Amino acid sequence: MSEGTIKKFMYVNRKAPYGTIYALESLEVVLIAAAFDQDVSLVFMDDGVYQLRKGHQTKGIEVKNFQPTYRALEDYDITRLYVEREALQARGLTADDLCVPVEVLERAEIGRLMEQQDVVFSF
Amino acid sequence: MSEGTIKKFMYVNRKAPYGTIYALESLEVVLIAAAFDQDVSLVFMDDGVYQLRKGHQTKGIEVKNFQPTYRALEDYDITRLYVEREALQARGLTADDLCVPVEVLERAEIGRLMEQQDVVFSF
Amino acid sequence: MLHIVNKSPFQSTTLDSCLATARPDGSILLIEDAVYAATRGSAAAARLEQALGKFKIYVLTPDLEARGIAGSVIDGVRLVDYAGFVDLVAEHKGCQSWL
Amino acid sequence: MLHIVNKSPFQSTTLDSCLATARPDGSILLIEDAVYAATRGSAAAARLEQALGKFKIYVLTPDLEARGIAGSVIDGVRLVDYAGFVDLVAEHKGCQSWL
Amino acid sequence: MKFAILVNEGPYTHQAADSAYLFCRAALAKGHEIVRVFFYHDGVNNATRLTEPPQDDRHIVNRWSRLAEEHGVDLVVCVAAALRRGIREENLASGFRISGLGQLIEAGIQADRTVTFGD
Amino acid sequence: MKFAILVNEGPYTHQAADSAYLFCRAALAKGHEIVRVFFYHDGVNNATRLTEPPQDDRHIVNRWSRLAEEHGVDLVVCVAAALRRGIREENLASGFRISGLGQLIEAGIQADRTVTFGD
Repeated sequence: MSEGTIKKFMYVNRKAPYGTIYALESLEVVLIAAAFDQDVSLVFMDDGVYQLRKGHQTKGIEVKNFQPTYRALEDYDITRLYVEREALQARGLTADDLCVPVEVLERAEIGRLMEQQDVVFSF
Repeated sequence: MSEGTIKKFMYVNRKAPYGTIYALESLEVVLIAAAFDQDVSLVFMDDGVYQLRKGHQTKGIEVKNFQPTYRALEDYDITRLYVEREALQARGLTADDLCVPVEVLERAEIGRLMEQQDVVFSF
Repeated sequence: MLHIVNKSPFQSTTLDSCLATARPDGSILLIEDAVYAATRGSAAAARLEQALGKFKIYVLTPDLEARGIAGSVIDGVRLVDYAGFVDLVAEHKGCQSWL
Repeated sequence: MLHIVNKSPFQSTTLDSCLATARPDGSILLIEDAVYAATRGSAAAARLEQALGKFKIYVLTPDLEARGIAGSVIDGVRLVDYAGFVDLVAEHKGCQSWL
Repeated sequence: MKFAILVNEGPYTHQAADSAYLFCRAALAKGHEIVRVFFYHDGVNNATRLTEPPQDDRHIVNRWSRLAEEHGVDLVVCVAAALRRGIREENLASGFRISGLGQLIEAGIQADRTVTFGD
Repeated sequence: MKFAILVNEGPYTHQAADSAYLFCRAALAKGHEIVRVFFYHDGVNNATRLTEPPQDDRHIVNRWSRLAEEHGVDLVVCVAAALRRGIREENLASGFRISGLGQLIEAGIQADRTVTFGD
C-alpha cells in the first residue's frame, strides 16, 4: 500500500495555456498531488514555458485566468519548478518574464532528472 | 434557398489516418455532400496524403479499415482528387503508392484552386 | 482569401503549411495558440517578418492578451478584436481554417 | 528509460523534443502516427537514422500495418507488437509519453 | 451577411468552442445572421446538458443554449458523430437539435461565409 | 508486475483510447496486473453508456466495461474532469466509477509502472 512510500513524481508541461485545457488540468493534478507527501517536481518545456509567461489577461476570451495558481504552489510546498533554457531562448524569453521563481536548466539536464523519476506525468 | 444553387466545395484533408478520426469523418461528410449536386473536389495535403497510401491493414489495431471507401468515391461521381506533390516527395511516396487515381499538383496550384472555392472544409 | 491559423509555430508545422500554400496578397489571421507566431524576438519571428512582405497578417488581440504577449507584437502585424475578425471574414470571398 | 512518441514528425515537433531530451542509451518507442518517422525515403528518415546511433528505437507493428507501411521500415529500427510494448515498459525503470 | 459556423472540438478541452461562440456573438452584434452552427467530430460534446463546470468558470453549453434562445440560432448536432460519442436526445441541452450531415452542406450552400473552428 | 494506466483522450476521436485498451489486454495476457485505469481530460468520455458506434465498428466503451467485468480492472473517472464534460452517474457505463484525482496519484504510488496514453 501507499503508506510510507515516497516516490519521485515529475509533472512535465509542454503545452501552451488556453489553446487547450492541459495546462489547467495538469495544475489541478499537481495541487492534489501535494497532499500525498511525495517528492514532486514540475518541468516546463517547449510551449509549456508560456504557461508561466507573466501578465495573462483573459477577460477578452472569457476564460478564467489560472496564472495566480502557479504563485500559490509554494503554499503547497511545491517549490521545485524547472524551466527549459532552450525553450525560453527560442521564444525570446528570460526567467524575468515568468510569474514565479524557477530554476532554469539545459534540456539535457532535464533529461537526466527525468531518468531519476519513479512516475512521469506529461501534459 | 439551396434550390438550384451550385457552389464550389473543397474538402481539404491534412491529417494522417487512424491516429485521429478526422480522415474517416471527413469522408463521411464527402459522401453526404455527393447527394447535393454541388461542385466537389478533395485535396490531400501534408499528412493527408497518408490517407491514400495503399495497403492499410487495420486488424492489429481493431479499427475498421475505411480505405475501400476512397475507391468508392467514383461511384458517387466524386472524381476530382488532388494530391500535393511536395507532401508526397517529403514522405518518399509517388502517385503509384496511392490506392486511387489522383491528380498530383504543386502546392502553389492547390493554393490557386482554394481561392476559387465558395466553401472550404478542412480536416 | 482569409487563412486562419490556430496552432503554435513551435509545436506544429501548420503555419508553415499555410504560408507555403496561400497566394500572394492573401490574408492570414492568427488566433488561439498561433498568436505566439506574431511575437518579437522568438525563433519564429524571422519567418513571420518575411511573410509580411507577401501577405497581410492579422492577430486576434483577446488571444494575445490572454497569453500576456500583447506588448510583444512584431511591427506590421495588424491587431483585430472579434468584431474585426468578423469583418475580415465578411471582406474576403472565402476562408480556410488550417486545423 | 522508455520514451513513447505518438505524433507524426511532419505535423508536430514532438519527436524532435524527445530526441533532444532523451539520454544516450535510452529507448524510444514510436506508436500511432509517430510510426511514419520510421519509414525509409522520407524527409524525416535522416533524423531517425542519426538517432539510431544514440538510442534503441522501436516501432509498434500493428500501427505500421494499419497505415500500410510495414514494408518500409528503416534498417535498425526494432519491431514490437503490443506484447513487446508491455515488455518494454516492464524492462525500463520508467516511461515518459511525449504527448 | 449570412454566416454558417462549423465547430469541431468539445467544450473546455480546446479553445475552438470558445472562439466559435465569441465569433458568433460578435457577428450578431454587427447585425449579421448566423444561419446555423453545426457541431461535428468532438464538437457534438458542446451539446450535453449534463455539463457542470466549476462555479468560477464559463458555462459553455448554457452559453450556446442562450444564443439559440435569444437570437434564434439553429444549433445542429451531427447524428452520426453524436451517437459515436454518447450524445442523444436524453442528454441534449436546450436549443440544440440532432440531425444529419446534410444540414452542414445545406448551411454551406445557404450562407455567404462558412467558418470552421477546430483543433 | 503492477501497471497503472492514464487515458487522456476520448473514444474514437484519438487513437489513444484504443492503444490504452490494447496495451491493457496485452499486459493482462502476460500475467501482469492493471491496478487502475484512470480517465482524465477528454478521457472521461470513454465512460459514457450512451455511446452507439456504427455496427461494423468497435464499441470502445463496452470493451472497457468488459475489461472491468472479466479482469476486475478498476476504471476510475476523474470527477472534476467529468463534470466539466457532462459525465455523471446517470450516463456512466457499467464497470466505471467516478472519483477524485487522488486516485491517480495513489495508482502511481502503488503501481510499478505508470503509462500515459493521450494526444
